[in-house]
Amino acid sequence: MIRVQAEDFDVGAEIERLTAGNIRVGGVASFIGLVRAMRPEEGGPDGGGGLKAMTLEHYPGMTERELARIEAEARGRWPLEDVLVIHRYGRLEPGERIVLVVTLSAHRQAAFESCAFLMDWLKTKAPFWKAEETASGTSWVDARATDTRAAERWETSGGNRAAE
Amino acid sequence: MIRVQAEDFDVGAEIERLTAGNIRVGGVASFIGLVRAMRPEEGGPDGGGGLKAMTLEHYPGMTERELARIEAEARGRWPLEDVLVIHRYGRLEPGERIVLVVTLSAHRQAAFESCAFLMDWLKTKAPFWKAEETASGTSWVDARATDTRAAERWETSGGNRAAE
Amino acid sequence: MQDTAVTVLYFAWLKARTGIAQETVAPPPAIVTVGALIEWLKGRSPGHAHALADVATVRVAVNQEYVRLDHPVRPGDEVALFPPVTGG
Amino acid sequence: MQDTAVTVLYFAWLKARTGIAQETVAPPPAIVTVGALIEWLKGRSPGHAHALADVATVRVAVNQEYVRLDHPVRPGDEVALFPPVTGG
Repeated sequence: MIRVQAEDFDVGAEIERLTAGNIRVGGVASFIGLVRAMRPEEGGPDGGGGLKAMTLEHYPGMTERELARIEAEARGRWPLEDVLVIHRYGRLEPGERIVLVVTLSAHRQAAFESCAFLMDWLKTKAPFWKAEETASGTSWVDARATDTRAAERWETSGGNRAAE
Repeated sequence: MIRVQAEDFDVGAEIERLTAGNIRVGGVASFIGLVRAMRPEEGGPDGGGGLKAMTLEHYPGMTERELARIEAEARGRWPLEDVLVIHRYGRLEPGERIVLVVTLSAHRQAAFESCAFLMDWLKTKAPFWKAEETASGTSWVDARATDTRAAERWETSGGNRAAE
Repeated sequence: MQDTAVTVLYFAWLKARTGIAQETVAPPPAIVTVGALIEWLKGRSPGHAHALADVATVRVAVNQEYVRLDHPVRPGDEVALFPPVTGG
Repeated sequence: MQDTAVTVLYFAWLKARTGIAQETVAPPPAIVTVGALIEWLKGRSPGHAHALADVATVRVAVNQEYVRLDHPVRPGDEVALFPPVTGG
């Protein structure tokens, strides 16, 4: 299931809802992405600047389609009992939650791998853009080569170690 | 931080407590291990048997030492803001939580990898033993070769992709 | 003119540089690919020219599917232009 | 005899087979390694012999640290014998 929303989410309640009553689940992997403060070398507090807020813009309609496609891909690659992806948009301050991915499977490797896969693909395929607001103004965040490389590892390996 | 206890834990409350006020955290990875029902090929409902409960025995004192050592190893390998491992012991029925691992870092790869690492090492080093209770009696669970292999990948690779 | 209309959406710094979130344009019949459409859009304003100056940094979706520059553009299409994504 | 005492703990099926969770034993002075101690423990009862029959399936900790069979055993040590772990 995927949700794109401005509102915050309740991690404990979401995980509880997903697991309740499903005794086929042996492992639940989750990832929460948060707005973090900049470090000094990134222009954080000691280096001047400092992140005041992050604004996430997205492409309504296409975002939901891409996330649904990514979820379907994960379900095709791993034997999953359930999947949840929640991604927020709008203005978020340091410490606020941006994204939640939860995967449930009989086995832990399937849960772990599919959760990492979903985050990697989401970061490189879902149409979201971050703008950083600092004392010196607002600027769009550049895409990171490390995110592209992280996503590429799933293209080459197939990544389904859980089938062992 | 590590905790070995008979009582259940509240995943949402634990994650909230770990993240609250720490704006250096960009990613929180977590894993929850649950008692799952047996599948038919494992002697589950359709194959006769069916898991009634799992009893976890442990070695008080050594368990805490080993978990603390595993936590220290993870903190040495990845730049982590915080780590939580909770492992229960005693009699647990299908659907009940067994273990919680939560890792917090500035970056998602460090959080993901350290969380998987902690689970893999915990499964092969922490002195816990599971006994399965079915209609046909109680039997001790054998160690799985896949768990040993999962743990071994951290011996050879170093596994610190987050340093890229 | 309505029968050749294409809706163009701009996101992130493409929106900031063009000053436009969405516009409906009517390119000449010779414009049949995404690449040609982008070249043609550059002539609409200095903001468009600035936003689309380096096409290597622009990602394109047609009707909400990622496409390459040789993808066809047809009347009625929704063409979105945006930078590499940075969510998550 | 107290000065040669070693505490031995059994877990999981080693506990079930010996019927003992913890015992204090006083091995003869010639028993100076974990391996020798295990061989000596086998003589204590048929349950001990059964539990320790295949030493390859037994893991050992001395004073709560994993050790191998050639590890020394000294008076006052806590020696734990258990199967490969299956937690998590």
